[in-house]
This record gives sequence, C-alpha cells and structure tokens, in this order.
Amino acid sequence: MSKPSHNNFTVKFANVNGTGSSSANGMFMKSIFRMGIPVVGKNYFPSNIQGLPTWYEIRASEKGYLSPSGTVDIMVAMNAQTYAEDLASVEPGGYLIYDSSWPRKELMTREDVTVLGVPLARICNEKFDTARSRTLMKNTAYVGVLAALLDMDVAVIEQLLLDTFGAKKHLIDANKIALDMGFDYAKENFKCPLSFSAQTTNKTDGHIIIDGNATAALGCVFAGATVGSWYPITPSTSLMDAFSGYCQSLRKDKETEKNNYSIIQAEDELAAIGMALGAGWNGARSFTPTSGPGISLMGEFLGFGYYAEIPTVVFDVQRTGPSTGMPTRTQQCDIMACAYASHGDTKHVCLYPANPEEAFYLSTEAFNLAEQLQTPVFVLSDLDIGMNDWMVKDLEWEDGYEPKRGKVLGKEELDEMETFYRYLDVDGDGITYRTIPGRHPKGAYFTRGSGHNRLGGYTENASDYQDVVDRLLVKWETAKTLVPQPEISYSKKNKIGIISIGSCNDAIRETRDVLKKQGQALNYLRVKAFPFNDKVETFITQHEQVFVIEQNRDGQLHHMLITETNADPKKLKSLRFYNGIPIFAKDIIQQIEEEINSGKAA
Amino acid sequence: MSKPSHNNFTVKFANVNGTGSSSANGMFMKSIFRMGIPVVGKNYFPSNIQGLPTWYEIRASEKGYLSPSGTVDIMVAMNAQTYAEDLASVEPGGYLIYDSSWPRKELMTREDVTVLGVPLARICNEKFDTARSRTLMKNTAYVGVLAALLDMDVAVIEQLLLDTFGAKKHLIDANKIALDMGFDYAKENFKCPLSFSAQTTNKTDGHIIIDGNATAALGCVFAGATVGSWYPITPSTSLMDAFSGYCQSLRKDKETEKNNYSIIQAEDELAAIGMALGAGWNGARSFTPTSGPGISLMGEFLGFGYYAEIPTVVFDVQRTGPSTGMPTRTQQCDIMACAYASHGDTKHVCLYPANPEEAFYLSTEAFNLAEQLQTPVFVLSDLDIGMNDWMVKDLEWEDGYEPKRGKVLGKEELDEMETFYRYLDVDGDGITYRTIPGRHPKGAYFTRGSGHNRLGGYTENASDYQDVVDRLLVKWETAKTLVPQPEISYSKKNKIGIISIGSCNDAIRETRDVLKKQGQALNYLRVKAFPFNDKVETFITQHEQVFVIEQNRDGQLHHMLITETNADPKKLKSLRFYNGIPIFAKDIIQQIEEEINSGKAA
Amino acid sequence: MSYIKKPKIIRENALRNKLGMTLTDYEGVMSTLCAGCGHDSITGAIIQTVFDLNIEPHRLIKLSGIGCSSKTPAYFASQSHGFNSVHGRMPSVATGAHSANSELFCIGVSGDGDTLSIGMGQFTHAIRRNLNMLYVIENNGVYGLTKGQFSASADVGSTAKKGAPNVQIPIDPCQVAISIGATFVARSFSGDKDQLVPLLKAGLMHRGFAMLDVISPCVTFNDHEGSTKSYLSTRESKREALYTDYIEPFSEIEVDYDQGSSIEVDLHEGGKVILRKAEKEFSPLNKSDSIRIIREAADEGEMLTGLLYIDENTPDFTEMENTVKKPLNEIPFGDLCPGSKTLTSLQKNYK
Amino acid sequence: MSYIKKPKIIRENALRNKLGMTLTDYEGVMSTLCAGCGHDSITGAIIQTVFDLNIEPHRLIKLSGIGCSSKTPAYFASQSHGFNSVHGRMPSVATGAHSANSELFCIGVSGDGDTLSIGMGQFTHAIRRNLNMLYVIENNGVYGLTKGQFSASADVGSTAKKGAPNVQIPIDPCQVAISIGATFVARSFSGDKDQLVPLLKAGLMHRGFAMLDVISPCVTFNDHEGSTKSYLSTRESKREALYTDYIEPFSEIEVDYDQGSSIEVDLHEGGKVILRKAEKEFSPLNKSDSIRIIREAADEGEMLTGLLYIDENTPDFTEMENTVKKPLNEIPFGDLCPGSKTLTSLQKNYK
Ligand SMILES: Cc1ncc(C[n+]2csc(CCOP(=O)(O)OP(=O)(O)O)c2C)c(N)n1
Ligand SMILES: Cc1ncc(C[n+]2csc(CCOP(=O)(O)OP(=O)(O)O)c2C)c(N)n1
Ligand code: SF4
Ligand code: SF4
Ligand SMILES: [Mg+2]
Ligand SMILES: [Mg+2]
Repeated sequence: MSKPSHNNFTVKFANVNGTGSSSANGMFMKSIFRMGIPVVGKNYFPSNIQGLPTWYEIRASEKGYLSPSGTVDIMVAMNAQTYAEDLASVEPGGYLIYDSSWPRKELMTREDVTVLGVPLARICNEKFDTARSRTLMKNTAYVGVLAALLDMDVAVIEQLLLDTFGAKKHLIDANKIALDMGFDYAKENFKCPLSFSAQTTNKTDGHIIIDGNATAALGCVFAGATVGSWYPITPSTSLMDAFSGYCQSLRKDKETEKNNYSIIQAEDELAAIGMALGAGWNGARSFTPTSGPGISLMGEFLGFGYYAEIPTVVFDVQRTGPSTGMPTRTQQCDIMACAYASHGDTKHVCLYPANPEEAFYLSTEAFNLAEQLQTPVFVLSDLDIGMNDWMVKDLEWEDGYEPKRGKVLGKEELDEMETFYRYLDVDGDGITYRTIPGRHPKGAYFTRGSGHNRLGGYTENASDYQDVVDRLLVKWETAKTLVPQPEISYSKKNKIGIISIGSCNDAIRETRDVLKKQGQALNYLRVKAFPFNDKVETFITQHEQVFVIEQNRDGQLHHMLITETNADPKKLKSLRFYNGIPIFAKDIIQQIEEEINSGKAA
Repeated sequence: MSKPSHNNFTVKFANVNGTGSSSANGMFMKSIFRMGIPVVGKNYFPSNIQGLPTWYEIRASEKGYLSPSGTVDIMVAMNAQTYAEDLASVEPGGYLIYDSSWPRKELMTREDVTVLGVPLARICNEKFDTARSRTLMKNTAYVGVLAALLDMDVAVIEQLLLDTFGAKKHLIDANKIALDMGFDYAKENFKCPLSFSAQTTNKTDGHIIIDGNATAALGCVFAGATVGSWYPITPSTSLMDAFSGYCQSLRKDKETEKNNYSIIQAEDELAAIGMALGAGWNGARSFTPTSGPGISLMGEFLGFGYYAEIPTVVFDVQRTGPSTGMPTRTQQCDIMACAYASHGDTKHVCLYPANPEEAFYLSTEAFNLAEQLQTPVFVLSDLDIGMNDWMVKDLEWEDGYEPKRGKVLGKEELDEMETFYRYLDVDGDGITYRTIPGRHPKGAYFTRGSGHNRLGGYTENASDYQDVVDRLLVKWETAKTLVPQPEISYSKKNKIGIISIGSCNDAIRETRDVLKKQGQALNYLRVKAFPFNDKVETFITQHEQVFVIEQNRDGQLHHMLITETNADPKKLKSLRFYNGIPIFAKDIIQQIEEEINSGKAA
Repeated sequence: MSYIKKPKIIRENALRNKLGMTLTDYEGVMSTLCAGCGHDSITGAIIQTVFDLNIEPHRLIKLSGIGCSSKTPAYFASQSHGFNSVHGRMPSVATGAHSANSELFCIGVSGDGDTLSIGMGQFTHAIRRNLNMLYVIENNGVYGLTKGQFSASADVGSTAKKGAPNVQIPIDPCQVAISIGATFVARSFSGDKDQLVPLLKAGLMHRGFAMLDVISPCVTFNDHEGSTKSYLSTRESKREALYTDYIEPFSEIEVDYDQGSSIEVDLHEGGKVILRKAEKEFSPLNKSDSIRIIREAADEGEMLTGLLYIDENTPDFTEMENTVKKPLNEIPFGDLCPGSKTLTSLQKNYK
Repeated sequence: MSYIKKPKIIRENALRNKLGMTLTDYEGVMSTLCAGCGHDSITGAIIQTVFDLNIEPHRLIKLSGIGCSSKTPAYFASQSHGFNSVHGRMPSVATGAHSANSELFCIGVSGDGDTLSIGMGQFTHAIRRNLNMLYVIENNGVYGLTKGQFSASADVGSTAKKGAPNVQIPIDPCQVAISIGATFVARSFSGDKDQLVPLLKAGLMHRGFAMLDVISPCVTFNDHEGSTKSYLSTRESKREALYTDYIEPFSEIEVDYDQGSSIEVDLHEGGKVILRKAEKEFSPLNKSDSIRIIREAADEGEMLTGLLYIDENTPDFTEMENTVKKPLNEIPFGDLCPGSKTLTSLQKNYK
C-alpha cells in the first residue's frame, strides 16, 4: 500500500518451525515496542511440530494499526524451501535478507528488491560450539542486522536481554555476541540505516504486548472462575495453559497451599462442556475453551444448558473451517454455529471481543451474564486475537468490583419461602430463581432437558411446555438489555456505514482513516454481543448503505443482521474475507472502492 | 370448527398405554378406510412404556384432510385419570363414551355433551376368562359401540378381523363376540345412529394407510441402499425397524440366503454417521435415521462430509425440542440445525416431505442427490409424518428406473487417465469426479477434513484453500438446479400467499379451502428442498404479503427465506405453531383472519 | 420439590433415622415405570440406603442420563438435587458438580445402554479419575425406553422378544471397570435387597468411584424365556462370591465373623465393610483374582455377585488434583480475585 | 495420488515382491513429523508389511483420526485409499467402509489420545464387533500434535517436559481390549522392527479386530528423563512375553521350532503365526492368563510385548451379521430394488 516510513514498516521472518526463531523474532518486536513504537506481531505457523515453513510478521505503525499491512518491507528469508515465494511477496523497493554462508545455486533476485546476503551460519559457526547454539544464535544475529538497518536503540535490546535471561549470564553473553556480529556485519557491508527506520518515541506508554488467550484467561481468574474443563485443541489450548499458569501463582490457598481452583483435562469436548455445566449448576463459575470442532461436539449439551438454564462460559477461539480445516489459520466462521448451537429452537448469548484487551473485559462480563441470565454464554475470539501478539492498553481493575451472581436464593430467602419453584417467572423478566445444591433443605429441585412446566415438574402437556419455551423468549428480550452495547462511531454527514465484528476492528480503523483522507468518510458500528439491541437496527436505518465486513465465506453476521433486526436487507452489502489470513485494510479499501465506484453504493 | 356430518367427524380414544388399545383403535380406523371414507389417525403417546395416558385421534373427512381437526366429536374415555380433561375437550353437542361397569363417584358431566355409559368391563368379564383377554376385549367392545352409533358396515369390520388374525380362529371369535356385545349394547340403549355417521363411499380407492417411517424405509430399499447405521431414538426408531423388516423379505441373496444389506446398530449417533460416511465413501448407498439430539451429535462429522464431499443420507424425524424436549411430540424445529449443521462455513442439502407418500419419493431422491452432489443429504420428516397413520395414494415405481450415481469414474475412464485428481472441477459445475476404493489401481486418493487443494493434496496455503471452498459454492448453485422444485398453487388474482413446509401441508390445504369459501383465496408455495431455487423468490415478489407457516418457535423457515433469497422480508409474516401437537387448520385460519382483519395484511 | 408428588402419608409411629426423618421422606415422585420393572426395586434399595445412612437430603445430588433407569432419580429423595442430563453423559456432569463442591454425596444412576454404548467414554474416564461417587448401572440387557433393542450387555445367544438371538459378545461393566483401574467394583441383582443395600451403602461411603452393576430385569422387553437377563435366569445364574455387610460408623453392634475367611475394610467416608468370602483362592483386594473368577464364572454360565474388588487407598479425584477440601463454590470472591495491584504488577511482564 | 510426492527413484535392481512392486512403491508422501519421531519407524514397518504380504495397494484402505500418529497414513502406501477422519472416530468410518466392501484390507492408525480419550467408545465397540481390521495405536503417552499434554496412557509418576508428574492411573489398551473381548491383542515398540513387522503381518491376516499397541516415543514432548515412554525407558522396561514369527501362506520355509514351548495358529486371511513362549505358565490363548501376566509385569515396572492374546475362532463382524461375502457396493441395482410388482403386492397389507 503506502511506502514504508519511519516507524511504519513491516518485517517478515520466514523460518522453519522448531528452530527456535520465535524468541529472536519476539525480541525484535519487543525492542521496537520498548522504543515506544506501536507494533503488532502475526504468527503464521503450520499444523505440525517441526520442520515446516513458519512465518512471523511484525508491523510497526505510528498510528498503532494492529492488523497486518498485507505488505512486506523487509523479508528475513531463513527458509530455503520458501525462498521463492518469500522473495515474491516483498514490496517493490523493499529488502530481503538471507543467509549467504554457502553460495546457493539459482539464488533468485528481483530488480526492484534489494537482496542483502549475510553469512549468518558462517559467523555463528565460528563463534559458537554446539549445534543448538549455532542454530539459535543465527536468529539473534539477524536481529542484529535489523537493528543496524533500522537504526534501533541497541541499549533497549540489551536491556531486554537482561530482563529475559536474568541470571543466565551465559545466554546473555552469547546473545550479545550474536547481536553484535549481525549489527557489525550490516554496518560494514550495507548502507545503514535504510530510508525508513525505527525512532524512539513514546507511543506505547501505558500499553502492554499480550495475546488474547492470555487476557481471556486473566479475565477468568479475575471473574472468580474456579472450574475450567477443556480438551486440547488449537488455537484455544494456550487459553487454558495461561489460566493454569496464572492460577499456580495467584490461586493457591494461603494455609494449605492447595488449589483454589480445579482444571480438568476432559476426555473430549462432550465431557468438557458436561463438566462445565455440572460445575455451573453446582454454583461454581465455570468455563471451557475450545475451537470449531469442539463447538460441534458440544451441540447437544449446549441445548441442554439453554433449556435447563444453567450458567457457564464457552470460549470459542475460532480457526479456519469447515471440518478440521486449517487449524493454525484464523477465521470468524462459527458465528452462526454458536448463536444457534443445538437442535430444536435454541439461541445463545454471544460476546465478540475485538482484541486482547476486550477479551479480558468481555471474558469477565461473560461470567456475569451467564449467571444473570442463567444460560451458557459464548465468547467468540479467534486465532488472530488469541494467539498473536497485540499491543493493547494496560488492563485495569476496580477493586470494589462485585460479581453479578444473578438470582440465586440465599438462606434467609429460602427460610421464608413456603415452597421453591425453579422455573416460576416471579419478576416478569423471564429470569427465574435458582438455588445451589447442598445449601438449604428447601432448595432442592429437579433439573432436566425434557419437557418441564413452570414449577419444575416433568410435563408432556402442550401448553405447560409452551409456557416455558415462551418464557425463554422473554428472557431473550431481557438479555438484549444486559449485553454490551455495540461500539459506534457516527456522524450524521455520512451516508455509508460499516458494520463489523471482532478482530476485523483494526483493519477497519485503518480503512476508515485512509478513506476519510480520500474524502470518503464512513460511519462504523461494531457488534459486541448477540442478541443485538436496537442500536444496530437504528444504525442500519440511518444509512443508505452499510458494508458488513467479516471473516467467513458465507456472511454469517450478515445473515444474522438480516434475520435478527427489522432492517432493510437491501441496504446491507456483505464483504467477506476468509482465506485464513487476518484481514488487511488494503483489501477492504479495494472492495469498498470498487463498490462505490461501480455506483452500487450510495 | 364446523359441525360433524356424515363422513366428517373426529373420534378420540383416551387410553392407558400398555393396555393393548392400539389394535382396537387401528381396527376402527381401518374399517372406516375400507368403507371408502378418507381417514387419518394421530397418536399422542407418552415417553414411557406402560401405565401413562395415551390418546388416539381418528378423523374421518370426505375431503381427505389429514391434519387433526382440533375438535372431538366422540370421546371414548377409557382412562379415569384423564377423564376430566377428556370431557372438557369434547365439542358442544358431542358425545362421550365411558366404562360404566362400576359406579364412579363424581362422574363429571357437561350439559352440552351426551355422556354414554357402557359397562364394558362388566360385559367382558362375563364373557372372557383371562385378565389379558378381558382387558383387550373391552377395547374391541367399544369399537362395537362406535359401529352402532356411526352406523358402520359391520361386514367390513368382520372381514378386517379375518384379514388381521388369519389362522388364529380363537382371536377372530373372541373379537367377534366383543364387537357384537358392544354393538348390541349400543343398539339397545342409545339412539343409533347419531346425527353424523359413516356411510360407504369410494373415496379411498387407490390409497393405502401407512406411516412415513415405513415409506421412508421403503424408499431406502427401492433406492438400493445397502448400509444403514443407526442408534435408537424416538421417533426415528421405527424407520430402521421398517427397513429391517422389508430387507428380511426383500433383500436376501437368492443363493446363500445371506443378507444383501448391512444394518449396524451403532454405539451412538457419532458412530452412526461415521459409519454412514465410511460406507458412502466406499461406494455403498448408505443412510442413518435419527432425531434432534442425534443431529446435534453428528455435527462434527456432517461438516466433514460436506468438506470432504462424501455422499450419505440422514433422516431427521423431528420431535419437540430443545434438548430432550418432548420425545413423543412433533415439531419442525431442526430446519436450521440441519441446513447449517457443523461449525465453519457449511450448508447442507435438505428435503422436506409433507406426508408418507412424499417421504417415499424424496427418500429415493435423497440417495440420487447425495451421490450426484457428493455430499450428505438430509430428509427432514417429523413425528407426525413418521409415526402417524396417513392415508396416501398408492406408491408407484417405474421399472426402468436407473439410480443416479453421479460422477464415479469407471474402469475404462481410469485406464485412460494419466493421473486422477479428486477435487478438480473439470466440468465447471462444482462437482468433481470420485472413485470407489478397491476398484482400480489408478483410483487411489486421500480423503481428509483438513485443508486440501484441488488436486487432493494437503494444504495450508491461503489461495489453494479458498479455491476449494469457493468451488463448493459453485456446487451449491448446481444443487439448486437438481433439488426438487417447490409445489406451487398460484393465481394472479390473489395478493396474499402462504409459504410453508413439510407436514403443515394438509392443514394449509384445509385452511385455503375454508378461506376461499369465505372469499379470501390465498396462493400457496411449499418448499420441498434447500437450497431454495428462484421460484421461491419469485413467489414472494408476486405477492403483497406472504404468511410463512411452520411448526417451531423461532420461525426457522422464515429466517432462511429472508437470508437465502433476496425477497423483501417486510412481506413475510411468520406464523408459528410449536406446542408439540400437529398443526390445526382452525388455528391457522384464526391467525390469518386476525392478521387480515387488523389490516396488517393486504 | 417436584410436580406430581406422591401423597405423603407418614404414620405416627413410623421409623425415624438419626435426623428424625422417615423412609417416606426419602421417597420421590410416583414411578412411571412398568409394574414389576427391576429398576423400581433398586429405587427402593436406594431409599433405604440414604435413610439408613442418615444423609441430609439436600446434601445429596443424584444424577442420571437418559433411559428408563435414568428416570429413577426422580423417584427417590425428592428433597435432594436431581439432574437428569443427556444420554450417556452423566459422568461429566457429575465430575463438574463434584469439582464445584466435593463435600456433597453423589449418586449417579445409569442404564446398560447409557453406560456401555453411548456412555463408554465418560464412564471409563470417570473411573480413571476415581471420582468420588456411587455409580449404579441398572442393567437389563436392553434399551428399555426405546422399546427393546439389544444393549451391549446382552449375552450371546440371549433372544430378543421377537427376532434373532444376540450374536455379539457382551461387555461386562465389572471387567471393564477393573481393567481401567476402578477402586470399587460390585455386582448385584435388583431382586436381592439383602445383598443390594449393604453394597449401596459401602459404595456411597467408599472414597472414589464405586461401580455397582445391578442386574435389573425389564419385564416388558427382556423377561421372557430365552433372555439371560430375566428374573428367572438371573436368579438361577447368580452366585455370590462374597457376603457383604456394611457396618455403620460408631456402631455398637458386635459383628460376629470368622476372622480367617473374612476381610474388613474401613471406608473413607465412614463405616466399614465386612466381606465374608464364599470363594476360595480369591481376594477382592487383588485385581487379577477378581478378573479371573468373574471370567471363570462367566464361562460356566454363572454370574458372580457381591463386592468383587475394593481398594480404599488410591486417592480420589480431588486429592489427586490437589484441590482444597473446602467447596470451591463457597470460596469468597475476595479470595479468588487477585485485585488491581496484582494486575498492575503482573503486566510488567508484558512490557 | 497425492500432492507433495516424494521423488520416487526406484533402483533397477530393487527388490520386488510377487506383484513386481518395490518397497518404494509402498511409500507415501514425505513425512512432516519431527526427526526421530517413533511414528515414522512404524510407518516404515507398515510399508515393509504390505510389501512383504504382496498386497495390491488399491485393495488396501488406510484410515485414521487426528494427531501426529493419525497423519501417518499419508506417509505410506500412496497408491492406497486414505481416509483421515475426525478425532477419535476412525473406527466408525472403518466399520462403514468395511460394510460396503469387506474384501478390502483395512489398516487403522490411531494415537493414544485418539483412541483412549475421545475415541474410547468407538474403539471398544469396534472390538466388540470384531471388525476385520488391523488397528495400530502409536502410543507415546502424550498428545503430540497439541504440544505435549498427558494422554490417558501416561504412567503414574511420568513427568511432563515441564510441570508436574502425572497422577492419574494409565489406561492400558491391551487390558481394555482383552476385557472387551478382543480376538488379537499385541504390544510392541517402534524401535523394534524385528518384533513389529511379524506382528503387523499377523494382525493384518487375522480374521477380526487385531489391536496392536506400539510404544512410539515422542521425541519433542515425551522423550526426556522422567518420562516412562521415552526411548530409553521403553527399551529398559520392555520384556518380550513371546517371540512371534509370521509364516506366509504356501511358504516353503521349514520353520524349526521346539514344539513343546511353541504354539502355531493358522490365520484366516492366510499364513500362520508361530509363537515361541518366553514366559512359563502363560498361554496367549487364555484371556485370564494374558491379563494376569500383563498386570504382574506392570506391577514390576515392566512392559510386556509380543502377541499377548489370540483367538482365531470367533466369527468376525460380517459373519456375525450374516452379510453376503460379495461386496455390497458391487451388487447390481437390479438385485437390490424389488421393483414395481413387489411394491404393488406389498401395499395390499396397507389397505
Ligand atoms: C443422543 C440420544 N440418542 C438416543 C436417545 C434415545 N434413547 C433414550 S433411552 C435410550 C436407551 C436406554 O437404554 P438403557 O440405558 O439401557 O436404559 P433402560 O431404558 O434400559 O433402563 C436411548 C437410545 C436419546 N435420548 N439421546
Ligand atoms: C474434536 C477435536 N478435538 C481436539 C482436537 C485437537 N487435537 C488434535 S490431535 C490431538 C491429540 C492427539 O494425540 P494422539 O492421538 O496421542 O496423537 P499424537 O499426536 O500423540 O500422535 C488433539 C487433542 C481435534 N483435532 N479435534
Ligand atoms: S420398559 Fe423395561 S426397563 Fe423400561 S420401565 Fe418397563 S420394564 Fe422397566
Ligand atoms: S510432536 Fe512428538 S508425536 Fe508429533 S511428530 Fe513430533 S515427535 Fe512425533
Ligand atoms: Mg437397559
Ligand atoms: Mg499420543
């Protein structure tokens, strides 16, 4: 798209997985961040463990755009296998760094790309003894090359080494040597710095770099979740890893050192959701993280949770479908699968974080909503949010925070009651009172997924049955008032709007900035929850045309906007991006421009 | 609604389940049928085995309306437990027959209902010795009472006894005695016949009485299905029972007497669909019948079948949801769950039979479509169609029939081929060629649910992946041209239409007749398949208002009409009936009239 | 609380347990099973068990899957918390419920279909976790509720009410449980309350997963001649491997048993079992022994009953997982939420 | 056909089997597993097996679930029909495929996660049906593909690469298989091709379900000190219960074995196995024996390998089900569709 400039560029690393490149790449990114330059890292890794191509892409941008640029200014091409395609993907005028240790036959070149050979292996082999350190230090060395080319603050990198390796002095030393070797080689052999470079600023103050699975896990910890059940599946696995990690330091009982939590590795996803429901029914805040195939397997139990009205939280870290699809690529393809999970008439409350920051807040909110509404609540994240490194604002917490546990009857209330009936809508909001097993002799009731009447008894009676399923619709209306409102950026002047969801957010922010500069300002609404509330419909009504942008093939959000609001579908134009790579602003811009130029849009 | 008249009346039997009433009730219905009077029987049975209330409702109607009337003209109240509600449900002017053997305290009466006491137990106890025959013959005796009251042709009933019991003379005799006793008692004690009666006519020539699970099973037999896998679940169980029964007589190998078929009782529904897919992949016509909870459990594999493109047929005999819901009540509540089953972007071909006759033809058609389109195909029946006794036209079969096996490469074709690629769209219709394992050395390929390219190789490449999922959309367009067209009844004069689905059909036929008489003629379109084709959209466009009638709470067909056509949603008015009882014309009429009178409709 | 309550008529002089409750207090709503169904007898034995053990009803959770058998939790202990889940998946719900509060008593009721077909995965994994619960299989060799298909426990040669005899080898829950590592494995018969009640008590007081396979004839679909799970055939083939007594905690009762041939095991939740061996060369403390005598009996067409294996030493799920004893669902929010200061300091790692 | 083909260079003088094919012809696409992964050795052994058995590639179907292990069918026999299904559900696909054509050879490859956790239900029921297939578990005690979580076969005390040792009792597929009634149960080690290949052959030629548990170290996540499924620890703990030879049909080779301590079993699909006993008082024809020696070895920290149980007499699935021998997928439509006359006469029953 636009030419790289100071603090605005993309560096892409092409590696082989299992060669330890990720720590070097992370070091590069963190250094940029510590120099005060907004940055984001996207990891394109294969669905295997070792030996296949893997890419890491780091974008620095003064404005803090966190979606990939879709362009590569510097390619660090460490993988011979993918060299050709890596070279092809560099922007005209860009650079490619490769390991020139051994003369390669057929080294491909491009006239419009500057190819910089660095004998990484050779210089590392000279300095280091073991095979392992030779491999690792090659990576550190190319960071040194970049530091020279981009005029980075070397002191920052060195401090980072100290912070990272702490007491392991030999590692600090080794890395320092490798770094210098790369740096010096570049200084001596190339024109440094390049026309674009990294210049210290303060744009990252008050920010952290973190992935969304970690923040979602933190949300679970802060919301007071105690039971987490799961079955490993990419890309949700690291959510439970993070939860487990935090719990080990933050959730030990002070006296006994025992766990104030229970993490259960289930035998499969059917069991994981059953456990989460069992725990939610028994008064614990519970959750289960999974991904697409897990959602499919949980279908039966999710309908049970809806109908028997049991709180729990399900994280769906979406990946590319259908079926096994591409487990290490991103998509927003389970929007409908979650909203309507299970047979029969079911619909579920869903939350849609846009980035790791929101993943934290919406994760805590999900536990409140699950208990207030007594129903399973979904948090739909995706691989991009969950596993990539985002720069987000520091997370905040108010110490006065009280969890919303919903209508749970306490001892006094039960003492005073004649008889407790589980499914009686006393307040008219569709939400009935529940009790926690074991707490009070009067609290007992029978939970079932078969037909039941408002008193909690089994029924096959037509109107008693209908009474309860109709009340669930009342509850659904109440849900609309409780779920987070959409985020709206609106100006009366603009006739065209965008509606989008989740991790599309950053690409859309960039899109709007660019188009605004070009004189085409667009309003924007981002849904944060299902059910939608009135504001969504109003937004559509306010515009002549609305682009609905999402990352799936079938336009699932578009579908739901049409059916779940009364807005005119003719106004909605669906734009879909679904090749598994996070969405680029430049692609959105192109499509919107095409639409507008072709006169299809207002 | 309307007063009962000759050959137009409803008799309802209130029994206790496990007391053998069904054969007597069936005998009554069959006799009416053999007298040439169109008739339908609806069974409302509990989800247990013995001792709970059960009802059987028989409607005779000259016009052959096969939905319940929603009214009761004669109640045969054999269950003391439900006596009060049974009495309450009789139409003013109607009759109630009860067993007056022992004086009951508090026998409730109604001024506008004629209560006819027959000492059924007493007269049977006098005549029969064993407890079993006393219980059974009470039932036959009330058929005798009805025969007298309704002036039925007793010769027809007697012939039926002969046909039913064949060589078992003692049963014929016993039933004959019981029948006569009831008949004589009625003749002596009541004014016979009533103002409405059964009069011999010829309106049932060329018809049979059968349930839709039996006809669907026949469809499987005639379509040449050889592998059926299943896990028992009401109300789909009798489909496999019927298939098994037919196969035992029609599918034995002539020489060896071994089975030319394989029926596998799976360990659960996940296994059942896995088996069906395995068999479909290996070239057998395969199917699995299930109901709602089974559909939820099959979700993961259904997405696999869609993406790996494997033919099989899934019968969903729908019951009342959500969750376990009411397993012995009907609903059309899995329309969306089937159409979009599985995570990721998936959509499935669905067929919607309206009655047992169509269940036969669409069942055979499903096997063709599954193989032509190389994908799982759903047949969405429901409990009403599947388990109730419908009068339908004789089923027909053309002996020249050739099954459509789709693009399967034969020996010659493979011989001539250099290399076979499984997912290459040679013809541009989105359907690629497949081979059957074991048949040819060149036919081998690798089937997977993970990302694959058009050649069948594993891929994680963005555009290779997208290439295949985009081709599936081309196939989806092809599907629109292959699936059955909707059934349309259209006149330019009418500004209002109805769109409906499946077993709503008969109530709508009746509704339209009634409303037409009242001067309000309505056009009608019934979707028979998803994806919808252009005619559906055209139909909506042609009308000012269209009522969308279906048997679920959330208006699932309504949803899909909005999202899957470009029609104006404002024209569509959703009418939903979902208490588990088959839909009544009178309820539809009432709602349509309300809409029209309130000026909401044109 | 339940909808169709049985009319509860408690006689003045009715026997009361230590909590002052009568047997009637432990009943549930009216059974809707077939008259004579074995499951109803098991319901009766469970009522007796929880009455005798003086369990506060609201401290008991009772869970099930789907099936005639799985309906029974509604028929006992109506003052307890019931959970009728989905088919074959009760163990996972029990696991979650137990994690939230491991102090409650937990009874799971399942059928042979619910456990051995659709439920095999969850069943074996609940055993592996040694989840502290009593798991009762009401085993009739058929799918009752769906009207009489063979289940995975149907014996080879057993005939269906109509149709051909079963040809597939039966799955024996006792052998499977032992092979997975269960710590309490017993078998009994719905028609033998004297044997059943002590086993139920011992199972409930056992620390860990107590698996009790109860042959429970289905009078409607599997009680005919030719069926090996009929009342008649079960009575004939059943052989007791051990006589089991359950002795309540602090019981004054002096039990008179022959030390030589008896084994006494203290139960973790209270009380002890006395096992009087009928079989020679068999110890219910040795798994290989247990498997061998079960198999040998089966080969002779006999069905061994009694407590077939017990191990009171293996830690249960919460112990293995090192979870606090206190119910997780009662830990105050303040002890769970690390608070703003921790959040701030923790984020230093992400700078 | 497959996308990334290995360059197939077949040497002129390469060994050819009776079909004239070379070993290379039985290879698959390039493995993407970690260098040193045990699974790749098993792949090699399978290639050897189908080469030696002269199996026409297109008459072989090879199926799997999901996992590193489940990727391997792509790495052998690229001229055979592959089916990489969903996680834990390969047995059902094999069952369906087998029903459609029971004449094909069928190899299923699975992992310990794929089989013993999510797949436990389908695994046990495929055994119960005695489905005629070779089922290989590539058992490494971890979930490789999802990066090293403990699987259900992890031994108590085995340590994870980082973190605490496993506390839950392992599930032993051999014991489970025997308890369900498997007809062929064996264990081996990916590092012992001499033992593995004859077992693979015997399993493939066995009539019915042949379960082969192969310890297959995961070099990336479970090959460190402390792991009981590492190469080192497996080599140390492994003990052979039987030496197994597979003898091809019509083989001219005179086998020289001591009749007294050997057992010979004719295999249904051809050939026979010769079992030379290393253990006294153990017969692989007796289930109780098998379970006992497996347990005893385990108690002593040893892992028993070899063919641990075999029963060649139980009918397999299609025999039990009385299905025609001829593949169902080849019966002409005319023999399947009863035709219009039958339809008409049949409908008389509904009049
Ligand atoms: C997912 C699912 N599949 C199928 C069913 C239908 N179903 C209900 S009960 C049952 C079998 C019950 O057998 P068992 O557990 O032995 O109980 P029994 O009735 O014999 O006591 C089945 C298959 C269901 N409820 N849910
Ligand atoms: C339904 C579902 N859940 C989870 C996963 C994620 N997953 C992929 S492989 C695997 C475990 C594999 O372990 P194992 O079978 O032991 O194979 P290994 O990689 O160790 O060879 C899991 C959990 C999945 N693919 N599908
Ligand atoms: S069908 Fe069988 S299991 Fe079910 S209630 Fe009746 S007797 Fe009991
Ligand atoms: S992660 Fe383990 S199991 Fe997977 S390929 Fe690598 S070594 Fe093999
Ligand atoms: Mg049963
Ligand atoms: Mg593994």
